Amino acid sequence: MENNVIIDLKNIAVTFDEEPILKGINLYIRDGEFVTLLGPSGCGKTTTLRIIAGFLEPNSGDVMFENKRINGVPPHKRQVNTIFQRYALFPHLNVYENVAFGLRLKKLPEKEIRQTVEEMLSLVNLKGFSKRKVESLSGGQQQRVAIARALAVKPRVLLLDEPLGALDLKLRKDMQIELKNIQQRLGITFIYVTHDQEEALSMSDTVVVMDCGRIQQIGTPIDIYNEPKNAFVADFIGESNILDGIMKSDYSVEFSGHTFECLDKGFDKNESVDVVVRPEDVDVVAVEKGAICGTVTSVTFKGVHFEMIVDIDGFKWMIQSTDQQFEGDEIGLVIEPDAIHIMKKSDYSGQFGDYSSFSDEIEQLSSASEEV
Amino acid sequence: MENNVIIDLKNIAVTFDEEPILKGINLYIRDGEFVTLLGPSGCGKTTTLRIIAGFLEPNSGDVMFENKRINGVPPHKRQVNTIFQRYALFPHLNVYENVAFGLRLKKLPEKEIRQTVEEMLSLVNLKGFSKRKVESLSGGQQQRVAIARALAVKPRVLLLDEPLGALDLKLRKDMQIELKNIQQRLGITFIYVTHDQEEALSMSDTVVVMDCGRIQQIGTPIDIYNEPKNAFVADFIGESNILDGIMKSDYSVEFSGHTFECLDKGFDKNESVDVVVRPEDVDVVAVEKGAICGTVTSVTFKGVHFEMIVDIDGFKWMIQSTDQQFEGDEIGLVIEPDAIHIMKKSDYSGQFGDYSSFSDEIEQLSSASEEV
Amino acid sequence: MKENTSLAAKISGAPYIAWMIIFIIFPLAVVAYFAFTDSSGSFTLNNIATLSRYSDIFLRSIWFGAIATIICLVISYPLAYIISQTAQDNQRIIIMLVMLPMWMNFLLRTYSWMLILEDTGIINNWLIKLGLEPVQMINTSGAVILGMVYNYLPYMILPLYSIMSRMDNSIIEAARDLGGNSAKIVQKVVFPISMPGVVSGITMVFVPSVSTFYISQKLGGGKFTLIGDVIEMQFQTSYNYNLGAAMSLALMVLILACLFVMNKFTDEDDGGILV
Amino acid sequence: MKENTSLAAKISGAPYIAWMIIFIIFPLAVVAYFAFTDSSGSFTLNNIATLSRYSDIFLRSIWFGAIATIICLVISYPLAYIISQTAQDNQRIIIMLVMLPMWMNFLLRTYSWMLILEDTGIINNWLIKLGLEPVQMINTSGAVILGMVYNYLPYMILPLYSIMSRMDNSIIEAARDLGGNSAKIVQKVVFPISMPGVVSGITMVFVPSVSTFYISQKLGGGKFTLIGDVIEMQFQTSYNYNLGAAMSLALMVLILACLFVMNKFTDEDDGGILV
Repeated sequence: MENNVIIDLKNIAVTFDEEPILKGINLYIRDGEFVTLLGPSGCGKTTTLRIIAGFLEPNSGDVMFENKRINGVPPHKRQVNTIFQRYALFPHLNVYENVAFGLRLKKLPEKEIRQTVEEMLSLVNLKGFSKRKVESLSGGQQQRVAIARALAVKPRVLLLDEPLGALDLKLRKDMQIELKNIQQRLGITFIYVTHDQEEALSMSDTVVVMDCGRIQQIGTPIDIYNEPKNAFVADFIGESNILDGIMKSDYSVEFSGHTFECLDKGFDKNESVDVVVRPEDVDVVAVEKGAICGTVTSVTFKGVHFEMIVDIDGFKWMIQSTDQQFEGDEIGLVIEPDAIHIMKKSDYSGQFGDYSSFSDEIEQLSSASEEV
Repeated sequence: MENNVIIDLKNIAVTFDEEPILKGINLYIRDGEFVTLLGPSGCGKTTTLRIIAGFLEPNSGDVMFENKRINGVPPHKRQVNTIFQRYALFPHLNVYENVAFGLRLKKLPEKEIRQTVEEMLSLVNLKGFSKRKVESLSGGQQQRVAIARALAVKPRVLLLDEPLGALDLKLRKDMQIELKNIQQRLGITFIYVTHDQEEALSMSDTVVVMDCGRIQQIGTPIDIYNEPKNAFVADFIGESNILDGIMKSDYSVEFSGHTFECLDKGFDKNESVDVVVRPEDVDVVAVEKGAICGTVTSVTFKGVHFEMIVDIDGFKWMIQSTDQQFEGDEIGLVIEPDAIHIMKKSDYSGQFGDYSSFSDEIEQLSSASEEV
Repeated sequence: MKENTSLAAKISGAPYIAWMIIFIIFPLAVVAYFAFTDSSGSFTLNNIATLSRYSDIFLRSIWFGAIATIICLVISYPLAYIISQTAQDNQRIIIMLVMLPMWMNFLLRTYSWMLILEDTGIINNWLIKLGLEPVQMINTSGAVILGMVYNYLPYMILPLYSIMSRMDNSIIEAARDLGGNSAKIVQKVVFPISMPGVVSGITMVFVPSVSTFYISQKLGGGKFTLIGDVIEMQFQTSYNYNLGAAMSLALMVLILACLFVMNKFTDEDDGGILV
Repeated sequence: MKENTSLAAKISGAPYIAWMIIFIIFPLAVVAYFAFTDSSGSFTLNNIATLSRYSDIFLRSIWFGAIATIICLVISYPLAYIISQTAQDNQRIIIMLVMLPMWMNFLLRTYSWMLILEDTGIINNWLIKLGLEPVQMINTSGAVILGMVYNYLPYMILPLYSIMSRMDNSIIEAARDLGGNSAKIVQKVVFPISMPGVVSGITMVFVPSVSTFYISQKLGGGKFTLIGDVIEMQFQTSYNYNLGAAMSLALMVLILACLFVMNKFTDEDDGGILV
């Protein structure tokens, strides 16, 4: 059962107003899997979800459900249900009737409906809320009514479109654990859309990183974090320092004017590569002991650690450390071989991974949205 | 100048519909300081801000501005400006006119207005946006127009009411740095309200933790994180394991059936205390090497580290570690003296710090809001 | 907690509202006074008692008004829905066109239907030119109701359109997702959610339809006297203000009763879904 | 990208809308046809040419309508603002009271003012009882305008109230925070933001005021004939449909022109703030 593919997208392309939204998506999802589509807004993740739900028809490509092509099958005939971003509860019905909505459409006997609704409400911890108006509920409670409503019709696949986006930080964390528990208990397939990398990492079996209408990488959370395929993935999943490097030979890479030992091989000699170093993987030592050294330009206390920006030959690194340094300190850095990850050059090379100026990033954002 | 008190709240109490909202707030704020009021929703932090702004008059207590009592002075006569939660931009005016609004009210000459507006727009990275309609802007851009608008009238104190609450994660982080930079460049006082502890820690000179209409603790971010005064503060600022302990003597505390060395003294012999251990401060070792040991009940990959729940004699600890463990593993734990923090017992003792059941927490939340 | 509400306070609301309400209610009180007095000004229930003579006219007015309202609702509901689903730019143009008759004199709107429906009117002229028999259209109850529908249709379309254009599309998608076909979605989601618009549209059409005058005189040829016409007569021709006032008062009470019953009914329906 | 819009598609929108628009526009086209033909049905511009004889009546109608509209706006604006600031429960009651006259027959509302204002009416009776001189109120231009204001006031209050009750209070707080006193806030924030409500209120009062009939006959004693009355006369008494249609058409064009100018003016004002 574990290897049963339930949904298979084959070369899906979508164009809207002559602008391509999805450019050939190929993705299969196994029955019982928790898959997350992760990417910035406008990357096509919600469009992909709407194609699986049946709200949108792709311009080309096949949508397969258990090996049957379901292009053209309307949403209410698919064994797939959606949790909408802003809940989309029925404002004229109370909690009980919201959850019972899909069951009533199936014309189930009243007794069975009552039983299922009560089961679902207790699943999402909303026992005793049956008669409440949905507007009187908090955001988190509305969210859970939406989950109960979708699960009540016993879908094979549940689609979740940024379901926790509107919730407070603390509630969001609790709901992440709740959702994961529900998925494991019921054993159904979840396809989850989010732009929050932490959410994706902590909940998913498989993460699908998307950008510009293409899949950038598919893998387990650990793969995606530790072995990003390109600079976009490395930057989007957590903080990353991304540097230009040259592979001197197998297991040896030069960057920041120093040759480091690494675990990667199979590149051409002197091939240009992107080097990723995570901020938490750098050890801070005295200047004389460091492989490379630089000047601390800012320090921020984050609770668990201090976050520093360190200027090394004009490139600003982000370093996380539990020891406090101060602005202006000269420090040395040691980078172990397993902290260095080498990537082939891609279209994204040079766009990410330098912490020299946040304002630049904001300015990019501004001018980008100005064009829209 | 650093020690000049600019705002002083003396024994402020506010009651609304016979329900106390603020119960005797005493707080002074120095000129040029970045102060954050941090607490859960309903703790009174926004009410405190509105009292300083002049939108609300306290039922009792004095509001002092540079040693002059300003109770009853209307908002437009205070040298204090506010950034509202949902921006509150004027929808009928463009970006330029929004920023110029306060200046026009002062009847400044057109040339000076133009100069100030342009200065402010470049300060918040919105050059060239003058003629845009505010509705056409993204959330982050609207936020920055609101900042420019408030700063244009050159306030002595800027009040910010959860200004980043509506923004995306990535944008929020960038804006945090932007705001901090602006505050440092202009040298004016910022009073910042948020429920996001990370935001509070990374931006503030001083953090004021509030709950139930009272100030729970005032201190620097590092103080607040490392030396929380009670279980509420410990739990609210980051993840914490909070255990019942007994001070055997100075520098020695017993909890979880083991006596640990610690750095605290001055308690009575055998006094009951709360013990805080941060998840990242626990070292995972082999069972035989651990001071205490337990069973891993869940593991979540968070990118930077793995987050585990460990059952030790029925108490669920949260432990963060970069080494992966697996569900069911028996592990030993070592806790260094500097990782143990001792707190006096308080009203909050026993309410927080056990990770045994998230669902319970949610259920509490549900029933709490049901009463409302 | 004292809010610094200087702005509202300075205009000092309560007395102003009080004066305005007196201004608005006073003429209504005068009507009530006249309804319960005779021409010499002394108290009498005669006017009210006389009303029973007009009970069939009252009933006909309510009956015609109800039919016109239902027709308006049936026509407007899909129309409003379709308009709300078209492109934003087209919506404004269509709504402009729908509102166009409201810019034209009320009498004229009625007259032009007279000219269209007359025995020698436009439609019958066309029919004759096509070699068909002319049809009797003017001076029928149908013509009167058509006049009502035409005159008050915009008041039904606008509130329906306004609520439908604000309806969140994802709610309809959720209903489809949960297994609803188009008919079920309209029945179980779109209609209940648009209920406030329906109620407001019904009110805004039913009230003027019941008390309308002229339409029946012109399109009904005097065969279907409505209560509005009788009231007009009392003032214009008979100069029996007291009876006219009593009729108006009775009509107002009847209308309020009808609307109250309807509101009650829809409220029950709302709660009744629970069972 | 093809949206699965089965629901809207099944009702098949476009033809339905087209039919409805024909239904709505057709009678207006008939009016236009009559305006440009004589009684025998041949084309003529005589009707339009004759209009110049009525130019003073046209002007008076627009003048009275404009005054009534301005008075409505001045009265309603603070009223709507105050209502929007009172407690939620009170708001509904006050709005109900404001709408009450709309439930009462149009004629009757006008008559009751006649009874109040007459030389031997309620107010003068009171004045005499108080030992004061009676005042000539009926048959003055003031009485006509009062009738207009009373009849159409709710149409001004409702859109203003509706926009003000939706106004975000933090915007007003922001204006105070930036140094605005109450007068400045109303002038620079509240009024510009409520502009759409003002425009819609003006439209909804000005249009019926200009084309109203009866009010002038009853409260003006026939001294201030308005164009609506003249049109009524053409149809009711003179049976000169063609001239009546021409007048209506001209009135409609005049009204649209007035509103267009007003819209233009407010738009410019909006953009003009920039300079």
